[in-house]
Amino acid sequence: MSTPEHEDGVLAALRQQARLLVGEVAGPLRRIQISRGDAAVEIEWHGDHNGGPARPAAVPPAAPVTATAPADVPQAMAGPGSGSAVSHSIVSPMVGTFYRAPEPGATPFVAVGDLVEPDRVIGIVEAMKLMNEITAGQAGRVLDVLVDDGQPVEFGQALIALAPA
Amino acid sequence: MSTPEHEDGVLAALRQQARLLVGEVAGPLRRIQISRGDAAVEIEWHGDHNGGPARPAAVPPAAPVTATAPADVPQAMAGPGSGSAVSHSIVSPMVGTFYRAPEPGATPFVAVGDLVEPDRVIGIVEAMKLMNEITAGQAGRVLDVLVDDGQPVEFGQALIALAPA
Amino acid sequence: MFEKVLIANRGEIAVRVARACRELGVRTVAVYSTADSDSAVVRMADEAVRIGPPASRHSYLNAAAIVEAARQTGADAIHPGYGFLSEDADFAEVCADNGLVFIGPDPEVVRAFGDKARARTLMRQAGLPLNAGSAETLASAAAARTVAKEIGYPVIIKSVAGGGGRGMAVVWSPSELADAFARTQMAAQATFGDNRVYLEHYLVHARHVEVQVLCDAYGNGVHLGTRDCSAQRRHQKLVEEGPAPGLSPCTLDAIADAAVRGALAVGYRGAGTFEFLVDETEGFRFIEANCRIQVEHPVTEMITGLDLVHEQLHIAAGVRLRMRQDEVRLRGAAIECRVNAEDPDRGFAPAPGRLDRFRPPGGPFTRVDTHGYPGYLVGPYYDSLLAKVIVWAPDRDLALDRMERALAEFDIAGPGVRTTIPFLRRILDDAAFRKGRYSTGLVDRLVNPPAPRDSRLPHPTT
Amino acid sequence: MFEKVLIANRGEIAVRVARACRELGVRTVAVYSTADSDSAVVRMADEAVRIGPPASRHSYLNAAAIVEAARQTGADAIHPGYGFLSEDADFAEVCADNGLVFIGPDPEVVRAFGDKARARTLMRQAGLPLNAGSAETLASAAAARTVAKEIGYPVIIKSVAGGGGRGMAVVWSPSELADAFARTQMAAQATFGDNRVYLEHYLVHARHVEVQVLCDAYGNGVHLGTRDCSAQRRHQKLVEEGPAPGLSPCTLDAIADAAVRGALAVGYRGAGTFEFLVDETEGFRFIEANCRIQVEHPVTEMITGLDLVHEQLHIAAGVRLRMRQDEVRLRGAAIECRVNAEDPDRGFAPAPGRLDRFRPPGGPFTRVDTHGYPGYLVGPYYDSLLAKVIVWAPDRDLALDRMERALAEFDIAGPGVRTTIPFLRRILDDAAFRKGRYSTGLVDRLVNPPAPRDSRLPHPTT
Repeated sequence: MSTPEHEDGVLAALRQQARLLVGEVAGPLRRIQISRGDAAVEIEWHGDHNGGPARPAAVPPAAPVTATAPADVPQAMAGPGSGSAVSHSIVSPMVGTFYRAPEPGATPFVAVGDLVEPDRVIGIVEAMKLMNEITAGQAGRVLDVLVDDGQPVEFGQALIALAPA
Repeated sequence: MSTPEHEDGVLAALRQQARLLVGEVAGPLRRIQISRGDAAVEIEWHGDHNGGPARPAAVPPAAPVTATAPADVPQAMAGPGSGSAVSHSIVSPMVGTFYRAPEPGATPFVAVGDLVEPDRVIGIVEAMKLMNEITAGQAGRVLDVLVDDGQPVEFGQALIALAPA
Repeated sequence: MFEKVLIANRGEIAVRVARACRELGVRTVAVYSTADSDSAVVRMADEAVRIGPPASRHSYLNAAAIVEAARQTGADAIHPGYGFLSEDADFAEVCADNGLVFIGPDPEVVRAFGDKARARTLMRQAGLPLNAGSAETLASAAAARTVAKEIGYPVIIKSVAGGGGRGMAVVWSPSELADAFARTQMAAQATFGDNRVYLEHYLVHARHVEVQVLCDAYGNGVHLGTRDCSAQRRHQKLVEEGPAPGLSPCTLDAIADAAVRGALAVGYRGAGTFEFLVDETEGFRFIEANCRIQVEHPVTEMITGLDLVHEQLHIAAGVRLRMRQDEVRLRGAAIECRVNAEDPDRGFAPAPGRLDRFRPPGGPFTRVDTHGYPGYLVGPYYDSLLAKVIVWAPDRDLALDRMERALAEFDIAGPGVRTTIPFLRRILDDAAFRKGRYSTGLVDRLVNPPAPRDSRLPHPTT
Repeated sequence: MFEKVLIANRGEIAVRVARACRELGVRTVAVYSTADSDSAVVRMADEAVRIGPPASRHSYLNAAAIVEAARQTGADAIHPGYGFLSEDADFAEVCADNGLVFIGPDPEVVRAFGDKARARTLMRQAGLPLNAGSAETLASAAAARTVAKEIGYPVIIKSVAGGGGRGMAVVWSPSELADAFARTQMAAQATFGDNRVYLEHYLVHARHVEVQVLCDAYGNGVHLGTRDCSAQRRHQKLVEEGPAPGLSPCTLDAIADAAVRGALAVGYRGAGTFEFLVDETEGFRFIEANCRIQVEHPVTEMITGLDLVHEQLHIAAGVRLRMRQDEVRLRGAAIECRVNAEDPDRGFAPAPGRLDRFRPPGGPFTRVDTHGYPGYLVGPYYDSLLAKVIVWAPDRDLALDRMERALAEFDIAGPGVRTTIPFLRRILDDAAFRKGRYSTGLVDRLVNPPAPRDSRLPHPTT
């Protein structure tokens, strides 16, 4: 039998996988199921995701995405060609603190619904007292901002969910 | 990487499984395949086994029997109800030395092709200087004698392959 | 040294013995029941013989099959491990009759210590302090009442042939005695085929301290220090440690010396354990001796640097004891936790199943003795001991910290599988345990948190 | 003691440090690359921060990311393990600048020992015997030839910034010198960004003996005995043992004392290793010092009973050295075997893959430090060390028998996975090794069985 710590570790890993998937695939969630015996995380999205109008009939309804933990952290790196057809994450290129706006109280760099160009700054990651501007990397519409202002972020952590234009 | 001993151990275990299966299922062998990576043993019998005339068309050709090692040792215990439809093993009820005949040079208790009744003595297992007569346990035809005269046998080891009458 | 040793056991101790043999260049024969075909020792031994079905009575207790297996494989000695045939004098005799060395004391010594009443008599003669009690076995409840009245309640009625915590009952007042006497007799008959019982004073807050001894065939004997085994549930040990904490060096020496005296008095040979109860004033009394390697022997190994199974093999092969008492150096502190496949939340019921995950702890001064592995099926046929985690450190405090770390690291999971690890961690966390001030009541206090006590109820420590 | 320590490393040493922290009640932060998301230390640590992609340059060598991770998690100290940033003086300075304790010596000491030529100068000043060689770095092949002529061939040209067996070349005759000099300079520039080289006499049948030292921040230092690391392949250690066998106690003491003298002379703090070459007459010369915990530190732990990572943490937290030299007791013999995921039959090429089976050995006096587990994917990104098997015994012979047993027990299998275990067993089996009479030529003799030797060819021991 696992000690409580280890069991929590499995659950935490599952949750992390779920979180990453949600960040990387985007679209309105229907259901997340996290298991422990034999570790599984199941995520279901609504068929008409992307938050927009219902998708053309030719596209089949979104199937549940299943991942088994522990799995490698998906490397959803920013840059052309790495996004899925449906959505894309802009990830942090470094460990640091994420800021949504150029300074406290200022207007955020981007808001949900914004259309952005590849060189648009979407936020700042502060590391070692240096402010690193993060650009969108590709054109698209902001689906969600996944990290709160002032929160620590890891390398590769999804910051913004983007629907590629 | 396994050390040579361990690899031999796996192979030996596979061979043992194969040997047990062959003993317990009987019939003319077609092919034995023993693997090591991910351990598998595959055994194929000829369709027309039992050593007799071709079987009625109603009985499908014997499918390959596959077992994965390490598996539990099949407990092919003698006795009604435990035999397969096709063949049955008479197994040793104890650790000891198997003798095919009542004394050196004498006629063996049974020969391949013999029809035996349940109380027919098929051999002797000597243990702790006691001679234990082994009976067939059920009626049938002797398909094969699986252990040579004077050889050590383990508990549950198949001695005789029998086609139930 | 022997050429080839047959290991007449299963589980972790069979693995333990196989390791010792291999290190000494001795070939090994494993014997196994059909339930243990995939066991670690079968894989580890040079040869393996299937000796019977799962039921121990027809396999691991089947003397004829084991001796026959030894004959077939040409083994020259048999290591019985603990439990099963390890303290069966008849088996030791059968081995000798068949030209096999039984790795243990002479059959007469095994037989003498197997009879708890006779063991008391012998040790009294050797000058060891005994717990107050009946001089001989008791013929009737009336006889028991007379003795109990003399020595005072509570008393404990024990089966002469008992062992492993079975066949005993604590009696708190005269009115309960007749009933308990009859029950114990009946249980003793059913379990051991011997209904004789005797009676001793029952120490409520006793500590269970034992001494490891080693004796050769030439009248030499040494002790290897003490172990405290007070953390017991229903007389089943859960945690053992050494040296016994919180006792004066003077007391520890006196207990250890008594054990050696007792062993030499009966011509003991091999590794043995002498068990004592120690009261709050550090008074100690002999209770019984075990003629075999003990589950908790690694505690002593960690402290002495010796390999007790090596020593058993050397002694059985006729080698003189390889150390004098003044060469035995005790160093630091060691603890052992028994990880059983039991559910502490459901009365420690066995919780067998397949181990999907099995990752024992490692690192400095951390030892794991186990037959488990990923994919291993913990079956329902045998005792539930799955692994022993043993740690050592220069002092007891650090050893406790190390054990907490090791248990936290142990990752075992499978459908239906539960282990005692969470409960072991509660023991380690207990303030009294931490201070080394605990008695045989510790575990029951943790299992049943204190409530208003009714002294008339059977005490839960029985 | 620290509240929280960030472990700036991966693999078995990260697990090792996490264990030590947990035993001392210190919380841990793991940092990991995307290749190590499922690593043992990530699972074991209290917190984990993903710091970069697989390439070490952007993750485990990424000082900014590591310091940022420490800041985010509120760690108050950083344990660098070995390799990566462990001997990077700039990183030690960055830690200090950010209010983090770097668990290691002062940056100036790290920097001094990182420059092999400067280390030689410092140790000469401290009175340590040095291998004959150039006093300073060499400006040209001509300068090298002058020195080489003076001290005699063979000589070894080494990179000033070298380490881990890289950036060196043995020269057997004057005609080869210019070429080797240019090659080493070039390699040093490419590998370390520093083309400075120096030159020493090359001892053909030398033994590599090192001394473990511990020094506190108050000028106190002790040694914890010697280790022999002569079983090397291309300057990569495969087997280490302690105490160094076959040397007189007098020599061992002299080497150990020299190491402590050298450490105290430069104000060393923490755990460090001083390496020496010992020739056939037991003459010894300092070669270099390592400012970090060593891969083979468990050998010393087994012999002393100390936990070196605990001691590192205590010293870094400002605690005085907890033992005097006369309290350090060396006991028995210990051996470590490095199990690498390499194929000894194909020139020790990395043989990564998923571990379908991974069952490390256990039992008495057997320790395994590993980050492996069943299902673990050994990746191609980092060094191939998969596990360290360490055994202890009262004497060297039994330790060797125990190691043979332990290695035979180690069950590792997976598609494409090969390990050095078969080769390690060949080393243990070698008569010269068994006798404790081996030098740095041992492994090459086993890799390339002796053939008629042409002294003009580059010698295989380089």
